[in-house]
Amino acid sequence: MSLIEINDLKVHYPIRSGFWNRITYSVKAVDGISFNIEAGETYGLVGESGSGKSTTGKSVVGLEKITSGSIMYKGKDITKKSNRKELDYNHDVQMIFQDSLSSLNPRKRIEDIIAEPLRNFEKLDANEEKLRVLQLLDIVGLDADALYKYPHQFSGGQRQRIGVARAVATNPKLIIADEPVSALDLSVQAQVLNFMKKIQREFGISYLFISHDLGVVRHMCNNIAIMNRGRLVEIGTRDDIYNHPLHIYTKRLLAAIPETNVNHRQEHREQRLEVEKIYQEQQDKYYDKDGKAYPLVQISPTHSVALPEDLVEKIKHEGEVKA
Amino acid sequence: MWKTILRRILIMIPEIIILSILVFLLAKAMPGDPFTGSINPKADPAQIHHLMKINGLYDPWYQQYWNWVVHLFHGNLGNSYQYQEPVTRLISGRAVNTLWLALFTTVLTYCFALPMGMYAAKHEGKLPDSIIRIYTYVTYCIPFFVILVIGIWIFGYVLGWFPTTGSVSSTANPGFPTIASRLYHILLPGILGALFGTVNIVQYLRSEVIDAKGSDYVRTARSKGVPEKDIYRHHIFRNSLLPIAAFAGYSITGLLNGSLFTETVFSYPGMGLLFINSISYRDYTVITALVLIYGILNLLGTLLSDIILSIVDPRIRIQ
Amino acid sequence: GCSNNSSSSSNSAVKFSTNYKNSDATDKSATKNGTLKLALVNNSPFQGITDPILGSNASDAMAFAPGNLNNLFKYDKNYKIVDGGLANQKLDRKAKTATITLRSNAKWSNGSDVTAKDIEYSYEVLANKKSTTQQYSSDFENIVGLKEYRDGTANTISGITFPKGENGKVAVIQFKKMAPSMKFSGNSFIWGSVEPYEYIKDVPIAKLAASDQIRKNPIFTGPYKLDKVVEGESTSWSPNKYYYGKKAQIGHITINVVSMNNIDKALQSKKYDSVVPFAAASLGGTDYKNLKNLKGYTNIGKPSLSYSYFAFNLGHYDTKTGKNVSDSNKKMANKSLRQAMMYALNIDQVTKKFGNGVKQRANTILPPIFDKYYDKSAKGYTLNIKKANKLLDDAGYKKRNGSKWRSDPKGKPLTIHFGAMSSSSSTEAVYQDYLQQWHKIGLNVKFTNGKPMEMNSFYDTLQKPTQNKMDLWLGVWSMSSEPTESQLYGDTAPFNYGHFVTKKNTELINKMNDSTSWNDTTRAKTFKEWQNYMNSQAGVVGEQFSYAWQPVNNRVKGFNISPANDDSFYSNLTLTSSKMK
Amino acid sequence: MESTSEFLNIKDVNTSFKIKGKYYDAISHINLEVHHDEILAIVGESGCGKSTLATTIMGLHDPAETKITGEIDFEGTNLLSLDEKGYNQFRGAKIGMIFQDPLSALNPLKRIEDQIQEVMDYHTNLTAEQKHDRVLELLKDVGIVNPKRTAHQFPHELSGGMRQRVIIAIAIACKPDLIIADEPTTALDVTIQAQILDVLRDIQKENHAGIILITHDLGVVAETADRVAVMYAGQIVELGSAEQIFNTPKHPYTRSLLRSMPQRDNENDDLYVIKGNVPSLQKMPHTGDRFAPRIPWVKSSSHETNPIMHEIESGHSVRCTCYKDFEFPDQGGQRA
Amino acid sequence: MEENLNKHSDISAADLERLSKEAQDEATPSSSKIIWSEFKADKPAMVALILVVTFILFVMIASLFINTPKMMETDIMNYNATPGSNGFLLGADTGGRPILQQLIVGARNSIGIAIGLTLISSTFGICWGLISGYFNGYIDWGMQRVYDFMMMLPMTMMIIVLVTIIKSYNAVTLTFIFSIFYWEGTSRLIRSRTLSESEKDYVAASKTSGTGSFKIIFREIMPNISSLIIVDTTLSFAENIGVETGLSYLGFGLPIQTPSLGTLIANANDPNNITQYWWTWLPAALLIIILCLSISYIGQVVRRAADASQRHGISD
Ligand SMILES: Nc1ncnc2c1ncn2[C@@H]1O[C@H](COP(=O)(O)OP(=O)(O)OP(=O)(O)O)[C@@H](O)[C@H]1O
Ligand SMILES: Nc1ncnc2c1ncn2[C@@H]1O[C@H](COP(=O)(O)OP(=O)(O)OP(=O)(O)O)[C@@H](O)[C@H]1O
Ligand SMILES: [Mg+2]
Ligand SMILES: [Mg+2]
Repeated sequence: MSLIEINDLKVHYPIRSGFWNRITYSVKAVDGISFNIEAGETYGLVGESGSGKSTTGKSVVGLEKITSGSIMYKGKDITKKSNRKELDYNHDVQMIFQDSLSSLNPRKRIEDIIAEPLRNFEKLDANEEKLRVLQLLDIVGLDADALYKYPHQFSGGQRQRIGVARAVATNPKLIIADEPVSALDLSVQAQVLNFMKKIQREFGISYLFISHDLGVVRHMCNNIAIMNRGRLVEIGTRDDIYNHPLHIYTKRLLAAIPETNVNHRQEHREQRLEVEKIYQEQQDKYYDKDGKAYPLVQISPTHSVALPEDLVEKIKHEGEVKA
Repeated sequence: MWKTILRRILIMIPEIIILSILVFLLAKAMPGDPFTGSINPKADPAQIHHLMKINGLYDPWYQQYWNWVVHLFHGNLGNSYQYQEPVTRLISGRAVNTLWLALFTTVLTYCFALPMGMYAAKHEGKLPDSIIRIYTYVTYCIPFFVILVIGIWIFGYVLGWFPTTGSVSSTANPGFPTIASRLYHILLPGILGALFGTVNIVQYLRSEVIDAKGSDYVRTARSKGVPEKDIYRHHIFRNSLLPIAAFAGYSITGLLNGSLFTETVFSYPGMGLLFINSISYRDYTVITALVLIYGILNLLGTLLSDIILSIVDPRIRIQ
Repeated sequence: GCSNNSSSSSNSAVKFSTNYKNSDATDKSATKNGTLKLALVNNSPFQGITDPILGSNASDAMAFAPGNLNNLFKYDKNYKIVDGGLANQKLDRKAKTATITLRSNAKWSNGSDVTAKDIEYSYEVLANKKSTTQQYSSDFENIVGLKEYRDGTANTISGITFPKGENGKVAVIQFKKMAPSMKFSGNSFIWGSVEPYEYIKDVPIAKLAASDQIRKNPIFTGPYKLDKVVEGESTSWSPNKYYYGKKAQIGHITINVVSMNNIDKALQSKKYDSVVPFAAASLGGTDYKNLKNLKGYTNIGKPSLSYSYFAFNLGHYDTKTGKNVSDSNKKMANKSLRQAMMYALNIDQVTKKFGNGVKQRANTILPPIFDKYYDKSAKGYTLNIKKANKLLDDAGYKKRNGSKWRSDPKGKPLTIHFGAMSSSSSTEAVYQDYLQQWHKIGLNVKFTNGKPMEMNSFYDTLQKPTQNKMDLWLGVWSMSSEPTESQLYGDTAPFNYGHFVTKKNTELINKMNDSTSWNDTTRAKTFKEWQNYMNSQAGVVGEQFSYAWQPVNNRVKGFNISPANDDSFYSNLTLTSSKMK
Repeated sequence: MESTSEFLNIKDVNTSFKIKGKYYDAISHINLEVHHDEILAIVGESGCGKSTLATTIMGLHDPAETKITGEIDFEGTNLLSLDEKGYNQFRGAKIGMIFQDPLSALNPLKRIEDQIQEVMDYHTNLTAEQKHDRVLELLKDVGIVNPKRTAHQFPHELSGGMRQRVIIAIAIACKPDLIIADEPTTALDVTIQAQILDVLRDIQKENHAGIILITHDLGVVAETADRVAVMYAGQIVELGSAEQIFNTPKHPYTRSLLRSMPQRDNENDDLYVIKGNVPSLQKMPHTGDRFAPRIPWVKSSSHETNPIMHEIESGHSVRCTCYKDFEFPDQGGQRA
Repeated sequence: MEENLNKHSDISAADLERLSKEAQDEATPSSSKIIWSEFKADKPAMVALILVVTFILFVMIASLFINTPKMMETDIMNYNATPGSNGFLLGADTGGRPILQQLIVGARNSIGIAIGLTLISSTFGICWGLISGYFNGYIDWGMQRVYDFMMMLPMTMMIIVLVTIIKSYNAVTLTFIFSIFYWEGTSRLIRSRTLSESEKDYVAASKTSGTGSFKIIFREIMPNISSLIIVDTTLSFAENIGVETGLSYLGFGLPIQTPSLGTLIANANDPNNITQYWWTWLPAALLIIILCLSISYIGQVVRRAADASQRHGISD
């Protein structure tokens, strides 16, 4: 059984207008997505800005009221508040936020910040608690004197590590990491990514790793889902996605990643322009008449893509030929 | 947009109804009645009874309220007991005075406040800024009526530059002289009210301008090679003034509050003075009507502000 | 008439003349083209009701005074009706009639005639059930047929007839009984003004007060006609060419409302020639202090029609019988207690300090303007702590158990509640002073509700048929020009808030208006006897009399506020220069 | 051929900010030249002074709070000697600037057309009609599909990518010789970033302008830059052609940066982490190699006391001599 | 997993204390310390602070030695006594009551009213704003409607009506009446800040940490807007000192037996007093202005302290 099973999740934000302030339409931030996260893996969720990544992440931790669908954890649907309470869900599922500064209460000392989930879920006496916090600080590589400092006294990377410490305080099974390194410099980003990997190795945590940076995702994730306009367009292993992308959108995304190899930049650019051209020309084929992605179709045991039937057939055929 | 405005107005209705009941009850709860106030030995208490009765003042409050509402739907707010004329007519006469003064004060307030706020912000932290800041603080701390009383004393009596009572000279001929005389009468209260009313606008504008000064789009304008003078003109002031425009509506509340004082000090027959008089005469119909009108004006003020804002600021469209 | 009461040695009231005798010559052109500016001292705008029957406020009467308020009669300085006004009055005691004859050239300011119907119509406006007037009193039901008219069983008042027809100049009023006060202006039997019937007959009486005929374009019988009225703030006048008497001389008169707070400054800065004369209320003591030496102005004055008084709560009003009843078990029922409280007061000191000469201690409860009836020799109550203490001791109000306060004769603690109306700070200072004086004689007197009361609450409390909140209070009455006190102190009078009723009192009050009082001397004697009786009983005791005084700019000529001049006050005015002095 | 067309020469520029009464160098001893027809990228960590350099060239600093020394020769004029009026002749006309945050950089209350026209108002004599035409032309140049409509819209009605295109249009409206782009794509999605970079490059080709492209994204640099200046703590530590910097990086900082990037081949390894932090302005050392504390295993004798730029091959310079001795310590997951 | 954690527990409980102590010494100053150091760095602000504090203390203590009923007894012989005469340091009013003592007691009363009013209205406004800003949906909607309704009420008029209704009203009832209307400004301010604060990730983080709504509101969000609260409270305190002045002028203020700065200033409603008996109102007016200015100035300093970018004193 997977750790988390997300089934046809929909989150629509109602937009009210008109005379009686009725809901006239809704922003379909997430519009029917399904995927599973296995224990111990890092699951990547990639997509353009506004594609619904954060909304998905927030729904999984229970921060967002979902419109329909289910998120199963230990056999229970945690989209219901009562189930979350009963399971002590947030003991097991935590979140790391993109903006490390705003996710740490600037008025609280590090000790109180890290201890917050402990205080809510575990009854510890003052000393035990302090000890746990110190251990956690040690895990994320911060000195004990951090205890009484305030968030703004730390650098971005350190703060993000504090966020990680808080997230792992209750020994969670899953951590939702919503763009944990997007705001960080290259060298600091490396620090944080290393930590996340390390903790995963040591504690067996799973991640839902949300990012728009395909380079980082490739570095971190075993399985990747590509999100577009509130739907998934392609899911697969790292290899599936990076080496055998099938959806035009995935291809376009991959082509847009800047290449660090200066020697081939001209080719890379031409390749990108070509993909872009194809994208512009063939867009319609890949989306239904409402501009939505098609339902996912499984191509291989690990690889699914949102394509209309005819294209799938073609690809299967060609794929066989290629292989 | 018209739809939105209409909806806002519809939302106002329950508020107004609740207010009307509240005011009605409160007015009735005041000790005394409209007729005893003018007690004189020639008046026969039996006649006062009689008057109370024919005016329905012995009925239970809900009966009175209901009658009042029924009349209201005929555009009739009842008769003033003190003035013995329809409240609508009485108040409309006074409202003209109050609104005329309020309008004038608003215009003057902006005339004073805008240059002050901009000047202070442009020279942020320097002497003119400090002087303007101190000025705003002092006016903020002095009770309004003290300014009025001292003002009328100096300019009205000692220097004799302005009339000190009424809204128009009794000998002014109709037409232009009357208008001139009216203007002359509201000049002093208007100026004093404006001097007092600048505080909020000056401070708000100042902080707006200071914010705008450091904004990215101003930096963009600089990088375009726009001279400093034009940057202030086309970007900073323009952008800071727009939110200020919306103050006009909100300032109605302040002006109406101030009208109680201005009109008392200047014996200026507007709604504020009428209210104060009606309180001591227990002129229920007038009290109720005035509180209601002030409440509705407050509401309209906020509505006006929202409308202004949505017109001047392309980013905002009333939802 | 100022008091030369020997006991009030400290009471050095100023002497005012009622007439400003200006020896300068009238400047014809200044008068003709000039404007006389009068201030109407009032804190609120005037109501704008020109009809004296419908108006309820002094401010309207003042604002429209140059129109003479359509007064019918001329009277002498004692307000006794004399011939020579718009109409003459003849009373016939035997026939129980009053014959009112209009002068032949009596005209409204629009040129139409004043008719007998106009006299009658004023009673219709007054008595109509739907009328908004507050002037109606049941005394008028003494007119034959008036009650029927009021009740709606008759369309006209049968007791008022027109021997020369409706458009004639004579009206005869038939009474059920005659009263001596009918000889005086301001009595409650004969209404003293006319209504322009032709002009207003189409307006239902209920709506009269709001009509344009009354508010916007009113017509008058006085020397001036209304040019313009700015709602609530000012009126302006010019001579009425149809006036029957001496033609008005000043080109324009303007009357502007000026608040009490501003009037001193306004006069000091010469914005006004004077204030509109008004017999009942006017400028106060502080104003006098500020204005007495004002350059270019002369002060004139006469005793005011109003007086302030202390009254004790002595009983209740029986709503069934409509009578006041004295209760012997009331807290203040003991006469010695009441007297002691009055002896404890230092009113002379107070008036001297705050009155600045325009106020004096009231030695009776009839103001001295009623020269003939006022008993200047009455003693009243002057400060005498010793006597007060003795009275209390003798009556058994003693300090017991080492208490600071006296308890009542039965030994129960005594707390007396004093009711007073909130007012200016100096007036409230005076209340405080009185409390202290009472404390001096060991009486625990406190404010009702702990502080002076707002006027409405004050009267609200007093009007309850039975009330125990105020044991004594300080009130003010302003009298009409006819001094009969039955409406204030009679046994059936609802205004008799103290419910002071004795056989003697009832007898004396009735006597003021019975047949013996047709003789002025007898009537005066009755009034004096009553004053002394009231003083001796100390149920109601006068506090202060005041002067109705005013400064008059020295450019004005003919300014005479004697009641005898009321009729032609405005037509007598002229100016001696075009600029204020 | 390139070196002859150099038109901007930054000579020994220092910019210091007043913090509590004292001046602290945000950039020190910057020497740099920009040529026509090239894209010069400036990379470095956050806070290393990239934007400060850009705004120094634009003269956008508040003279009361900043002290600038050195010389910036722009086509024969020393910009730093100009007064405000003189500077305005260059801003917008000869130098255009593109800012990072496309939303806040546009006046929210003015239509796009007016904002683009404004720059022409001060630097050209075109008639209103000509300006209007030029606006549409510009919008088309930067890849806006429906210029007519866009010209009439307000900034909030446009997407991030569109706004950035508008800002580029403003920057190139007067065909400037130099365009400074301060992190023009950081706020944008990768796909849009690629488009914007394409636009920039096309524009540069067309106008023969020189572009200073400021970014911290090495990928962007590798894709677009002709030459690269690597900055660390207010100084340029390495300068060279893109090939030189990416193929044969020399300075320890440059090398560390490249190594800490997630790459295709280090998927399962830990990334390289640079020890320590960038010192804050106030704590910046005045002598010695500023990067030395972050590579403590390198012998201190390898560093120069007053590091200077060494030109090690044509067009490739490195600060300090320590690069010669630099090697990565052999470690796996290193904890900072 | 548990053992994994323990692997890192190389810190003994004994070290703990030492560590906490060390850390404590290096900790960031609390906001009160920051404010205090800001005052130390700004001389005029310090002067203002000392002025206000000593004045309030002085007034509180001095008024204990004044027998108010006795002082308020009239002594008509000293009607408007001039300053310096008959032992009246600042003269006397129309009732012959000493202005100086009235000023002291009046200031005490006015400050008392201001404190009471500020406490009640600010507490209420803060709670209202926090709750309404944090919860969206029906709670906020309902609270907003109430707020709108209150905003519509013409305040002075309503207060006058209420004052006339309540027969025996005094400083306490007056404070309550004002409180009904004075929470709105605070509430609006707090609500808008709470709205933006609730969108920050630390609130989401608290939610995912399992913290309850009210705890989040009062323990997480409130401390973060504490500087705003302090500033707003200081400024409303300044504003509230003269709150009853206007009413007194219109004749609906406190009874004469309860001296307040308002009743004293209301002496100016008689133009004669303005010049002739200036001592009856001017000292009170000056006092209010000075107090108000000082407190607003203090408010500015607090605001600056709260806004790190404007700090003059120490920075982290
Ligand atoms: N509270 C809200 N009300 C209305 N619309 C919302 C709300 N929150 C998000 N949206 C919309 O839902 C869509 C998905 O938003 P979401 O934040 O999940 O995107 P994202 O993929 O995380 O984007 P980014 O990369 O910019 O973080 C967007 O179009 C956004 O505008
Ligand atoms: N106006 C200023 N006053 C004081 N210090 C400043 C000012 N502007 C920038 N600094 C400081 O100067 C240094 C360089 O800042 P700069 O903005 O140039 O860095 P950057 O390289 O552009 O960083 P980023 O990548 O974050 O934009 C930083 O330490 C910054 O804190
Ligand atoms: Mg997101
Ligand atoms: Mg920058």
